[in-house]
Amino acid sequence: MTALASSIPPSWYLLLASAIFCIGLFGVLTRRSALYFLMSVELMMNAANINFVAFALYYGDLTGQVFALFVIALAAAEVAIGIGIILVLYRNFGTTDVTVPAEMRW
Amino acid sequence: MAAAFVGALTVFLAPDEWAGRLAFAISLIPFVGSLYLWSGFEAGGNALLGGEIAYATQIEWLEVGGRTVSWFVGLDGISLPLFVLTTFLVPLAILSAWTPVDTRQSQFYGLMLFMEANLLGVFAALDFFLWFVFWEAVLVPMYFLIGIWGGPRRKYAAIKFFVYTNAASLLMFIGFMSLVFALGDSVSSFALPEIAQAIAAGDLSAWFGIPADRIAMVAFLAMFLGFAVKVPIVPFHTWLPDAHVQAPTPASVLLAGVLLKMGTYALLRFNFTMLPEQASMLAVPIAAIAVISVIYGAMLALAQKDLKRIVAYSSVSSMGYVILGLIVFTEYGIGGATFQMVAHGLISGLMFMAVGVIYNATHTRMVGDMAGMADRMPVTVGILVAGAFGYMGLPLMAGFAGEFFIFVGSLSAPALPYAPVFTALAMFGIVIVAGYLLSAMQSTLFGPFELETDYDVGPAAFHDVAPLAVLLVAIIVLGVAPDIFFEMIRDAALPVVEGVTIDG
Amino acid sequence: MVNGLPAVTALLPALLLAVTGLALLLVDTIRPDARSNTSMAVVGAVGSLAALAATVWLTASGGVSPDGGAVLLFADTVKVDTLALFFTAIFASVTALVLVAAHDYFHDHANPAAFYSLVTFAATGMALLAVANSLAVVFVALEMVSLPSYVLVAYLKQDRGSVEAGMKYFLVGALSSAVFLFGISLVYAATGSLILADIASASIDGLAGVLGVGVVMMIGGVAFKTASVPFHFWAPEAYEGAPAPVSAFLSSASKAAGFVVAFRVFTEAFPLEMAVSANVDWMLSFAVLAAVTMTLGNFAAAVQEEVKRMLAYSSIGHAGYALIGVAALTVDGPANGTVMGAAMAHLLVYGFMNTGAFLFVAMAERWGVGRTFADYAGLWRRAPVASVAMAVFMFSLAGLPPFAGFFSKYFLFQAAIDNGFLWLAGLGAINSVVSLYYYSRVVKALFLDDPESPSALDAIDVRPTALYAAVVFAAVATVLLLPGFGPVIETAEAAASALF
Amino acid sequence: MGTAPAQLFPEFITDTLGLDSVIGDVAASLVAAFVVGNIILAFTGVAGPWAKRKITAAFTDRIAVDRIGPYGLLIIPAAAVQLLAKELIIPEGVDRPSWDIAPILLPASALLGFSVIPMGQLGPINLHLADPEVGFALVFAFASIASVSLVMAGYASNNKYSLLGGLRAVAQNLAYEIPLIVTAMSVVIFAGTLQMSGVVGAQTETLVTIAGVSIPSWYAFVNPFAFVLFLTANMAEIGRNPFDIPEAPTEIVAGYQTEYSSAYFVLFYLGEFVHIFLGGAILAVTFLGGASGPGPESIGFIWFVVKIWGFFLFTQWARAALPRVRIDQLIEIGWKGMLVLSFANLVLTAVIVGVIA
Amino acid sequence: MSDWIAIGALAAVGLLIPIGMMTVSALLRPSVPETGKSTTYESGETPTGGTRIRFNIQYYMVALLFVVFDIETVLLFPWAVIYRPAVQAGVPMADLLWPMLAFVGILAVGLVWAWRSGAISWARSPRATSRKTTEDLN
Repeated sequence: MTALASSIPPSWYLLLASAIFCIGLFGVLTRRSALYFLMSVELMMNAANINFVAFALYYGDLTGQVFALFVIALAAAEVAIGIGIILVLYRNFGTTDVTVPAEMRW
Repeated sequence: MAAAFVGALTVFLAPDEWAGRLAFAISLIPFVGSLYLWSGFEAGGNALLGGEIAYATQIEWLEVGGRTVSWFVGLDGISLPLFVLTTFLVPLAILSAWTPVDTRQSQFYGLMLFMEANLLGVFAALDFFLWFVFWEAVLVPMYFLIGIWGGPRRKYAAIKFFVYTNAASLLMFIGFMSLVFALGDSVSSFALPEIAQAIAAGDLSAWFGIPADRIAMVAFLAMFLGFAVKVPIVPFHTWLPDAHVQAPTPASVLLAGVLLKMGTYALLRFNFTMLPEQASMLAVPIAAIAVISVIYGAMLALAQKDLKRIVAYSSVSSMGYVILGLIVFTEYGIGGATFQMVAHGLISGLMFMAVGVIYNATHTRMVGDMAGMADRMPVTVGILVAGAFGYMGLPLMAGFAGEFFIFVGSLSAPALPYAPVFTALAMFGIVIVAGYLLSAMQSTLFGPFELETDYDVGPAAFHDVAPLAVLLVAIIVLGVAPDIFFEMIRDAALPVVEGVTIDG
Repeated sequence: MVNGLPAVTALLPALLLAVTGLALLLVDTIRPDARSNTSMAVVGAVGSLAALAATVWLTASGGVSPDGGAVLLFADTVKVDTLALFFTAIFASVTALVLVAAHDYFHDHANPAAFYSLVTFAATGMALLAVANSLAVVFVALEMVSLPSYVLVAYLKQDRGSVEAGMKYFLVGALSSAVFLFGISLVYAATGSLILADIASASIDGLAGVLGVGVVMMIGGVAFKTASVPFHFWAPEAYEGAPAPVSAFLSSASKAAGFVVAFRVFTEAFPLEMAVSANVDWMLSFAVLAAVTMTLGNFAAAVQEEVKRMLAYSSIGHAGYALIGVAALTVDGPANGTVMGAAMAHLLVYGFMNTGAFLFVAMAERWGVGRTFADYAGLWRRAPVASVAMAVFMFSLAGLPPFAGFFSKYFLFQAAIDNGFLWLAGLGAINSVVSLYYYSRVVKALFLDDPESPSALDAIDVRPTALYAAVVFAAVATVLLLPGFGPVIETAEAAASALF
Repeated sequence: MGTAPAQLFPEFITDTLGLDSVIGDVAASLVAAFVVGNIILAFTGVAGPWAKRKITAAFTDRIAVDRIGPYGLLIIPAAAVQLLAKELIIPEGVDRPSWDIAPILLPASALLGFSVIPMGQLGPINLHLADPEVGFALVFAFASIASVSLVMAGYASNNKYSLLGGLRAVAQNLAYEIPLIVTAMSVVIFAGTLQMSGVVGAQTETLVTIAGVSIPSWYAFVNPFAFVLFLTANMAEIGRNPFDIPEAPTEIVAGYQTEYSSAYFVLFYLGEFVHIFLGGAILAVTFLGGASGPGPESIGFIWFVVKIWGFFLFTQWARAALPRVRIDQLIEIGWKGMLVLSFANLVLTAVIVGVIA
Repeated sequence: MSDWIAIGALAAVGLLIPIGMMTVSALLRPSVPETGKSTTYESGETPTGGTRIRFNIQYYMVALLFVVFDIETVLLFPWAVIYRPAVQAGVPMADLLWPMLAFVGILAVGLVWAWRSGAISWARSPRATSRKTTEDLN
């Protein structure tokens, strides 16, 4: 496995991660539904994870991989809370469109 | 001295019902304390210019950026009289508050005492930061005193007062700070003596490419403007009448009696003591401004119908005397100025109180409305008249002594060109003062009683008249024997004068 | 180490907070009948105060001294030094205040337990953030602060404002934390380590660009936590919509948490020299951020009609001031330590006065008087003590000399000037003048204005004791910090200087 | 760690055929995979249903299929052909792609689970496709993909029963995944590795010798408590009685597969059986010493099959004997009973291992 | 050779077999569409309402709990792996145990609390919904 993976130059990983990150960012900026927003954010975080794992391999230390594990955990927690908030959002506003609620002026 | 502070502060923390009496009782503590200090006072020279400092206590407070700020208090010949004056006026003011102030008394007296504490701090502090803190802390209670217990337009007056004085002190703060920065590392603290001596030693250096002398000039102007608002000198005086008219009697007593002195005191301490060259450079315009405010203030007073306004404007004019006395840079001038501060403090306090008493009885302050008060409230009116005479500078009254010294000083002013001219003009001011005061008295108090009221206007209560009497006595005492203060004032003033004559 | 105690002792504050949070859950488990409100408030307050005490004790006992005496734990991922303790003190005290105040604010809430425990858990995260010496810990702790905060903001599930605020806070927060994380990953990619010191010493071969992007992204994350431009726009919504105690918590403690990241991470992981050499000039970007932030915050605050919203914007402005602490740094500049220390001191003072102010708003909400300036008119007749306290907060926030706010601000500006950042200090001074305007509006409303209808204040029938206690305590602290400013500023300065 | 793992199946092929290149590896793996896959399918798809009918009949004292072929053995191919030839009815409003993917996913994931299972040797061949370091975690990961397919099916086919079934499937899987894995973790503590071969190898040591009969240290013997827990959780994981609420034919008419017919239905049916056998395999590997047993290693596969069938028998017995739990009971048992017990077991195991080691 | 090749291969096979069966049946089966057939089954009744409905929040509770504990197990696995070797290497057992115990303990508190506040009892309790997110702090 190591042989297989490390035969790929690190810059490719960087490019992949950046691409995924940008996709997520695009989703964040264009989607109006909170759920899509959530997914996009997850995408961004996983892009970061790719970097961590890839460069953990590249530098040959485990820090990155372990941290990726933590990030996964945190991302999960974040989603959990996010969905909770979206839930109450839906209960109060009857929609998950983030642009609808405007009780307070921006 | 510590006793004085603690006493005043504790009352602020423990105000409650029957606050009036309690506050009065407690306010006597600092008074006694200050008297004790006075009796034990034997320091020569000017605190800032290397003279010895009485009751100096210095406690390291905090240290930042290589400069220490410390709890550094002490008295010298200039600050002690004002110190005593404050402690003397406050109890009387509190006494005079018993009648008019009926709402939320505890807070009122609390604020009064809090203000006293800060006033004492202002006069005693010898560290810039400490001083500035007290200086600003005085404004806050005054703001509330006017804003809450004041007259109908109190909001306007309070905010005007607050904005004016805050802007001013910001200006002054910037000015002083630029000095400190310009001094750079030559000073290791904010202690005034050190800074003053450093400046005298010519440690001012260019800062951010600005040559030292220009910095000094800028700083001088900034501080002068800042204090001028406080004094107030003519272009910046407009907040004063509003504040006075709207403020409750005790507040305006302190306002006129002490707060104005803060301005002149600061002028003397900072501008004229620290930056004598700049002062002497600007002597002529400053003197001019002083004289202008004498005349102009008097004129305005002449035009007023409201007794309180009259007194207010008149205090503008007599502050002009003080400035004049300061700027001439003679032993007598500065001494006299300081003395005049005290005197005017007493007199204007007296006037305001008397007016307040009458107002409480008649609920009007309009000249003419209250004609014939003399036979209704003989004692009060008598004292009022006496005070007026004191204002006019009648001999044997404190006012006379102060003004006399000032004129003596200014006539023989070496540093000030055209001194006689200014003096003459200023003297002319007295005439106007006499004019309007007499007319006011005449048209107001004597003659038949015309004001028809649904209640009978009788003599004022004892605790109203008592402070008036006490003040009058004090005024006369000072007038008869000015030396009790003047001596120490003079030897505190001398170094300042030398300061300018040396490099002047 | 603290006189021979095990090294973990250095983490005592954080541990205490965590234990408190769990204890709260247990208390609620034992007595889930919502009447446990009081007991939970007590437990929470006691716990956070214990944490505070532990912090002070650690600082005083000099066990962890800034000069190399910092305690490194868990393979250097945790570093307890004076900086950390200083900030932990802020967090603990704010937490205590908020918890006490919450007792009255949530008096009729169905289940306050979650609130208390969430606050304490968030505080734990902050304490952890303060000691984090590795980007991994930084991120984990940061999330540990954020996640509870999201819930807290949206805590009033029936209140549309609160929910909307929570939603917006969450959206921005999730986004910014993702950005922050990606920044970390880039830094890791460039340097191959997450330990701050190693990052600093790592050799960046050709990946300087990556590093730069990473640093910029991390700045974004910090900007969010500190509610400063460009991630500031959640703040007004969140602070306004959230329950007032939560607003207090977020705007004081959470903000400070953001700053501890900024202070430690940027100075230790990307030291000034390296930042300049690898031209990753974060100081400059922070300077710009600070300038924009304080100006925007203050001027926006000046035009607000609602007190809470005004406070929200003003807290943005204060974030701008505090940012000077990381902005006005130059390579071996004379006053690097001073300026950062001053910023820390400012954060401490700010912690008290701002919390107090928001808690006063909480009291107003509890009373049911309105939210605008006009609604506060004449409050002082009904609540003199609280009003005086509020006046203290306002003047102190405005930086009027008699109060602690003046000192912290002044020293901040002075240090900035000493470091040659005259323009920043000037801007700050101008902004302070602006701020005086809108702060004094509150005081004016409280004391001078008359209520538009005499019955307007009859809503004030209750005397929320705990809220009163919290507010008054905050006020006393604000005042006492004036004479007590010496040790504070000196500790802060020493702690900050240790970073350079 | 026990004996070194025997040569893996694909490697065996490459060596025997002398292939040595990535292409060769891939080809060999494909061959191996195909073989293994077919063996499994032969078991599950053909023998499984038939045995199921027979066993159930035996329990309920009926005569099961006996018409077509000896003992009705050929019924299964016949049924398969018949089902494949049936019309595929696509109800309106189905969520098309996921409705189609679900039936593929279920058998595929279940089959994938076998990739890391050491199925013992059959003659010279070691039926073990791959042995990665994380095989143990991997097998659970594969196994739990099934629930995704179930919820896909339930949600996609626009039917309330299906929706309920899918949701129940998820809830159940979630509730029992944790106890399952935590219990398995106690095994990992024993083995000290996540490698399947290691886990199996660790069970070959002799635990005790009673009257000359040496009992191997199968974890079922070492820690029966964990074994029971795992057995239960496993039942729930694969959705058999008493935990078959996702289908619950008597309540929600076959839940997620209500709307499926023809080949799709076949696939689901098949997938479930594969899943059962995967569960059996996991159990065997984790607690019953994998392919180990009396006799030479070369017949290990036989033992393995025996163990799997034992488990299958057990499931069928449970199906006949135990009543189905309600969803709320299921959740409560899972979260309040199993979870706590499994954690207790974990701590216990840790302490024991710490003491004995 | 890499294990993953074999696994991938089996995955391919596992996908190919079902797809193959589908195609076979697609070739074999007839297609006689008819409206009656294509209605969804609802016990013989004509279906009422759609199925894209909001269902019991409880499923979300459970999912949330699952996320928490699943992640916990993920984080526990490394510990479990190194435990025995570490013990045999002579590391005192307490040092190995307390991290796990603390970790599990924290979660246990969370679980107990969730339990008590009704998050995991299927019958929906009023307090349950507001309690959902707390456990995520671990």
